[in-house]
Amino acid sequence: MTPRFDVERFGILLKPSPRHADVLVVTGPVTKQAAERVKRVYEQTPDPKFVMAVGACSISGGVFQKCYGVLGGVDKVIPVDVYVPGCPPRPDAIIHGVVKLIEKVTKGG
Amino acid sequence: MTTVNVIVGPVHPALHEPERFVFKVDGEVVVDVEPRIGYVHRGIEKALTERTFTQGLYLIERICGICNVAHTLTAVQAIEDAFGVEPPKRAKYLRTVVHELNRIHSHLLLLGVTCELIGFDTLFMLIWRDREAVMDVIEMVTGNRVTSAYNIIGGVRRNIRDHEVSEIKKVLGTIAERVKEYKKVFAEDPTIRARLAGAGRLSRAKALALGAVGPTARGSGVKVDVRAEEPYAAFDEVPFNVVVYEEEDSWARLMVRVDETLESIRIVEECLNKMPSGPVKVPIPEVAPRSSEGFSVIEAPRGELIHHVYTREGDDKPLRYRVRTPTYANIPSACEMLKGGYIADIPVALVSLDPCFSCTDRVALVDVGTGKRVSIDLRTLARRYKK
Amino acid sequence: MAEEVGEHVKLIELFRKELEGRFLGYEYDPKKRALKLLVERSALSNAFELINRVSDGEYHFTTITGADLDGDDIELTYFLWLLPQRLRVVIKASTPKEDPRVQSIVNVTPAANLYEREVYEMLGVRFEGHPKLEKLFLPEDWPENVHPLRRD
Amino acid sequence: MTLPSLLRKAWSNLFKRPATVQYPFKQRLVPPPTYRGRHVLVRERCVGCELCVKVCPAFAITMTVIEGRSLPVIDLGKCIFCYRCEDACPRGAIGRGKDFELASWRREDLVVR
Repeated sequence: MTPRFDVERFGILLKPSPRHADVLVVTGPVTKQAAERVKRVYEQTPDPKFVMAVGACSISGGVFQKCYGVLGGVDKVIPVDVYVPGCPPRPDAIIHGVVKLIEKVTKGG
Repeated sequence: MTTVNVIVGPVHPALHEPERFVFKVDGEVVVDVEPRIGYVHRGIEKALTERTFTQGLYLIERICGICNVAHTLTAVQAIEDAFGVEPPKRAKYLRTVVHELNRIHSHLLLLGVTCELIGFDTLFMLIWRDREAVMDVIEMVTGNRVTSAYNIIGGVRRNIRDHEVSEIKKVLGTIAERVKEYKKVFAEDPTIRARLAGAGRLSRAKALALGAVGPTARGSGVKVDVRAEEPYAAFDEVPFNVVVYEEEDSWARLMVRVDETLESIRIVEECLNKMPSGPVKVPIPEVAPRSSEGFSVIEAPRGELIHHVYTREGDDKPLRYRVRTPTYANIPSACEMLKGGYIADIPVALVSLDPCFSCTDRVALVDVGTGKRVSIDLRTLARRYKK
Repeated sequence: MAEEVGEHVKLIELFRKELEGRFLGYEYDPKKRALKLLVERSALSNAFELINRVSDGEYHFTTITGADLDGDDIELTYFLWLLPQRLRVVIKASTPKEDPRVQSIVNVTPAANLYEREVYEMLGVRFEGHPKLEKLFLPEDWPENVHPLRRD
Repeated sequence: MTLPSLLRKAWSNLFKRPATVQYPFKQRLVPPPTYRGRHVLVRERCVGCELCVKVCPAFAITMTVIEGRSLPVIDLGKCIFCYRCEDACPRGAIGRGKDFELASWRREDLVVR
């Protein structure tokens, strides 16, 4: 996708709609306004589906914990398969997360 | 005349960020624009008054991932203003270096995104390749690629070492060469000119009246650059040129950024050459030493950024913290420049603003509606995290 | 430097002459080249007309900060940059919390539109004469008359 | 750009090293020494002063009783890797680490203790 760090090498492609996707990547904290929509998008994604939470914000809310608009981590709304900590994670850390996810998929997670 | 409402956003491939615009169109021509922002609003200003000054700094840093250095720099300057402390000179130079490195990477990012948007993928890849080198330098100096956590109240966190100085100079030397090459492409390539010239017009008078900032204003011939007008950090001692283009369109705004990247590279080199010796931080009090207010205005990559803070004596939290980000100031101009244009020009005109709506809503590295669509998420991922 | 110093003095003189009793004081910081002017809330739009006149329309409107401090007032701070004078102007006015109303300056300074909306939303200050004083950031289902940045 | 110069560029690029990093299977990336990665806690040095808990902007550090002593535990899911805790620690019990490969299947694994 970008010149230096490329996950298309693993056969991962961007899709314009959750209906065409297998993996959802959540990168930000879930706001109260967005929670319902996240759930809806998750339901729209066909099975089997996997969720990656990238960054401290999506795992727990990170620095945004205790802000009035923020619900917290995404795992309060939908199940998460792989957590990638960091704020923000290095691109290679995200790739490491992708590899972890592939491991999980091949093992039948 | 019958008009049709076209709603773009909050999740739209051309926006990359969750905002909504309602366009009233007549045929292909946009007649009126109504913005609705706030999809990622989460009350940072309120949260800041509930955290100590140092804790708040890390929240401020995450208002915007791309221009995080600009935000912390403004914050520490505003708080120093309120506290009445003066950072050491070397710290000011180091702040300038990191601030300008941040600007270089931000401008390269936007130039790349624009190229991708107009279908010029080769140039996108080339520019982003060079951007990686800048990110590496930032990581070397500060300890992280994106959120650098470098500026603190009273100075900077880390000193710079000699081998780092020579590394920065080496990297910037190659990048300067390449950017000069890209400048030729941007200036002469017929596809770029055909797509960008004339799109998203914003006249000088309108830019002034609507309070446009940064490259948006300078692309319309308004000569405002906080670095030159109200020198902060080390800008009073480092000479540089304010880039102004008179064409008033998307192309001019892009060219401003290309030229500014070159200027920034020069500023960094100048700073490194002139770097005074001495300490990089001074001790600061934990609690506010006086009831006061302070403000700081700086030129962030996207334009004028202002932080305004009220303190109360003996309190370790700010009484009120106000942030006005550049994109927020540019929204009225954005609406203006879209009026009278074609629907097809909307993405080009919007991207030429380098919109950063997270900033506007005062939130952090947030992606499009938090996982709404994979495509956009991965793109945001690419844009935001792969830096 | 001599004529630069003159600029802020000229502006202060003008304010004093035109606004008379509604001009409450000033403060000048030569290091930041920032001039702070205190005016009555009823004089706000006159103040901006004056600014418009001295700068010939060549000024950049930065922002409005609304702050609910501990007292009974909400303090409004208007930041401006005058291009010809190269001067940072900070205009301050305050309005009582009980009756937070000030004149809108949108007709003089269109750039203030969004900022006035934001201050209205966050602090509940009514800007009289604003063309469209509506919500900007908060969700549509946010209750009326609840303003997140108010202390109470 | 003219066609000849384009062709020359394309030709010379054929022999250059690709920009893409073959992480993680063929190439390992080593972050610079200044990188802020997973913390290294030195239990022997900790005196349990809780300064790190107070300064943490992300509320990621909690004091937990381990082997009869109250020791800091960092939740990496909350941590924003600012290393404020390292600065604050008077005894140097929190150290820098370069490890960035922290991804995990389970939330509970994301702790440094």
